[in-house]
Amino acid sequence: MIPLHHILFFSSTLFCIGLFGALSRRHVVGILISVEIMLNAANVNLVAFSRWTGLIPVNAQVFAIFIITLAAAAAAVALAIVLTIYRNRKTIYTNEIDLLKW
Amino acid sequence: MDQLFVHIDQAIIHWAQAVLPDWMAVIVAMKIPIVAIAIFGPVTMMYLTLIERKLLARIQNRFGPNRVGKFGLLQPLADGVKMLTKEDIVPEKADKIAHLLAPILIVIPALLVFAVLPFGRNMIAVDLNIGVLFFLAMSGTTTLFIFTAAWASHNKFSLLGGMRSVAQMISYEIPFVLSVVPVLVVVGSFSTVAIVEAQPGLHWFVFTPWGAVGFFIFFICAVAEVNRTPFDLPEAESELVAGFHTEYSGMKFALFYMAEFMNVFTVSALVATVFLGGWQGPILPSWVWFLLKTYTLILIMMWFRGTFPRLRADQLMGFAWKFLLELTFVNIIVAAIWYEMRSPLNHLTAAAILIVTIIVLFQFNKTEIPKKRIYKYAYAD
Amino acid sequence: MFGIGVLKGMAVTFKNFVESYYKKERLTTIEYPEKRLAEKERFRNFPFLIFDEKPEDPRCVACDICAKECPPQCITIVRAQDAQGKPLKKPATFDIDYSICMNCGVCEEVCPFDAIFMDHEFELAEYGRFEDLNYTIDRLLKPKEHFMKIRPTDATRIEAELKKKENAKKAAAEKAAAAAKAKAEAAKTQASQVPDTKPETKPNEPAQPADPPAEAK
Amino acid sequence: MEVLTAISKVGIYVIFGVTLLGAMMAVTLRNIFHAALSLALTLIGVAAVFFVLRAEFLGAVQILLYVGGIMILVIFTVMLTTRIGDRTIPTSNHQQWPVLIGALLLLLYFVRMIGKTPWSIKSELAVVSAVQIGKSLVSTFIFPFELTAVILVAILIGTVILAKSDEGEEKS
Repeated sequence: MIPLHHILFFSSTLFCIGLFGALSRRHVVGILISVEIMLNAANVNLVAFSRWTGLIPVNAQVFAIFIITLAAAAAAVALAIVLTIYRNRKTIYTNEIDLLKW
Repeated sequence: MDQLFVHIDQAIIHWAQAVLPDWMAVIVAMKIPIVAIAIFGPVTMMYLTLIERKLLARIQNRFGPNRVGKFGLLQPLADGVKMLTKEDIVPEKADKIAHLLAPILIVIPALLVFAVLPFGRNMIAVDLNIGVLFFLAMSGTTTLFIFTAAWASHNKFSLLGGMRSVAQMISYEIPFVLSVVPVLVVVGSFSTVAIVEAQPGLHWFVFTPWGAVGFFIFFICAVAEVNRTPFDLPEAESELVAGFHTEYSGMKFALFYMAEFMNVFTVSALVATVFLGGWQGPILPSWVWFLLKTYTLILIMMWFRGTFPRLRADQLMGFAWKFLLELTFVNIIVAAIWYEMRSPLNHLTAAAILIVTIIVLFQFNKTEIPKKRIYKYAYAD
Repeated sequence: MFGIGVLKGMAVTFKNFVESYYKKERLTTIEYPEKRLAEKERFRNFPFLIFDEKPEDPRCVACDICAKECPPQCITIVRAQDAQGKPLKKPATFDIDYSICMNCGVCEEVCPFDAIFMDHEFELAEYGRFEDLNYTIDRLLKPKEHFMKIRPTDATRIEAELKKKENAKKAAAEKAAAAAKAKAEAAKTQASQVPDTKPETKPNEPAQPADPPAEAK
Repeated sequence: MEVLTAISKVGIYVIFGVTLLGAMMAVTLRNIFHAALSLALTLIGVAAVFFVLRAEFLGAVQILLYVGGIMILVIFTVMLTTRIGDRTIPTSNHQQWPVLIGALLLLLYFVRMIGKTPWSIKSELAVVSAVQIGKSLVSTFIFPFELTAVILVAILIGTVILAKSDEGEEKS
């Protein structure tokens, strides 16, 4: 099987791609997509540790399941917010949503 | 006779080991189920189309395709050739990549799911220990790909069809997934082989009270998941032209068609495996039992198609959210009670609770007929 | 109870399905090329010409009435002429353009000589649209027996009329012959008393194609 | 036999490559719909990685929840918010390059840190079955489990209120 650190390299690159996306995307949904990628990177790390080093391997996988469910919840709320922004301001580009109170 | 195909499989492997270098032999050994499924899938799909057209024709007192080949047996080949030669039109403003990708992506889960079905005693391609969950996950992904097909063809009708089909598949996916839970509670494992082994001889789950209700819900949701009548709102010819695959022609449309019929086969195979005891059966060889049960379920689905009108959108949703979902929750609890109560009257209590819930749910969902209104000023007398 | 309507509907379609296998009157479709539905007698498709014995002398006498009457004007007739150019009572060419003909049956009604009738033949697909569908006389001519076969009642009626006309003509001919014979004797008796210089001319037979005695079917 | 292990090892790295490619496409593609599709590809790739790490239950749950659930939400939002004939302006804002450098530096730091730390690798690799996960979910993790349930209900209601089209208020 492949050594542990190869998977950690993979998940860290995935995380960095997500980070890059989250900070540099102009489209709000693009940011949400990148956040999802970062969460997945964390999941991969958890599963890798549960398989290689975890004392109680079950815990890591339960953490991963909690992450998935809460990521789903977070995505739902975030997309609802995006919809309301779009409905009020007719734009979903972050650089155009820069006024807090209008 | 029972282990016919297993012996064939062993024979090929022995032959491969004798002739080929050992690592090649292992690859050949791995490839046999893949080749079997790759042939079995499309062939069942082709002949399901023929059986459906013949059966619907007989219901409507007419023959059915009998021109091509002896009894119309070559009709699927003719359809295939027709689909191949048809011109493939891509709408000018369509999203080219997604338009091409959608049909391919829809066929992949339809084929992947064959790997988890137990066709007979130790005749299963891959004995995943999360068999049923893998099946449910794969059928979950088709929703997304149907929507990409709808969005990519840049056409109002297909977008409407796509929205309706996504709404329908999501609302029927929850009862679909949860109605298997009672079986998993009793069997204790996801693997399809374990589920079938837990139903020896004629002790199929469908004969237990929660099993019957579970079978009813699972089968109805399976019909809805495959977008077949009476839940075929997305492809409603009358109002939505052809739903999400309006803008597809030629081989791409054939792929949609193939995915639909393969889903019909695999979904009824899963219903047979989980509730009707897969290949368990008294005399006949195991794979004959499996095919018998699956094909009766498929024929029932086609029978539905010949009988029922299409459900309205709100009835469709109401049925899923206000009736099936509650019934599934109660079914899970009842299965747990039934499993814990070792005493023989567990069947009675389970049946009683379920019947009460069904009656209560029917009362809730009774469409309230408005009382006769009296128009004081309308009448001249 | 709940959901009984659903089961009733299923029962109906199941009955339909099962009975379509053993009840013959349920399956009414006629598989066309192999099994055919007998046409009704008065069914009329494109017209055809009748000849009694030989295709050379059809009943048609090229009187051109049907060509004039035909609403879409799709019949063209050219009268035959003998060696000296004297017109004969026979068509040299008789063309019906099937692509124009609307099979209304007017030609059949107006034909005084019962020479043209509407056929039951409808599988007339051709490759060319202009020259193939323009039927000439040789493709139009069909024996009397064909007409008897496809439209028995009309055929018998028309045969009876023809026979009656023939008998009447024959009777008239005999009466004329008898009268002529009687006049001849009378003339001879007169001649014997008073030699008459005017030569008797036997009333010649009306130039009538000798109609074979049509045997009534 | 070593040919097979080699093939399976290559297979794993192919899965890694495909997932990373999908992630990069999801982050950089101009057309947001294609970005959402490549996110689906990344999610399926991550599920494949879970299968490779012998965590089948998690892989199936990932596909069921992420691809079957969240992706539909994302695509619905994309569909509801793109106007026909929208002007597609460049996807990334002005701070693209500094962020790229920052991310690369972070990556370098991660890689160095991973390479250096002595991981206490267990002798035999653990395989977690669905039954174990189920049992621990309702035994040791019963509190977070119920808490997630409460959170999900709250979010259900919150999303409906947020996304409810407020024609009602405007008219009144």
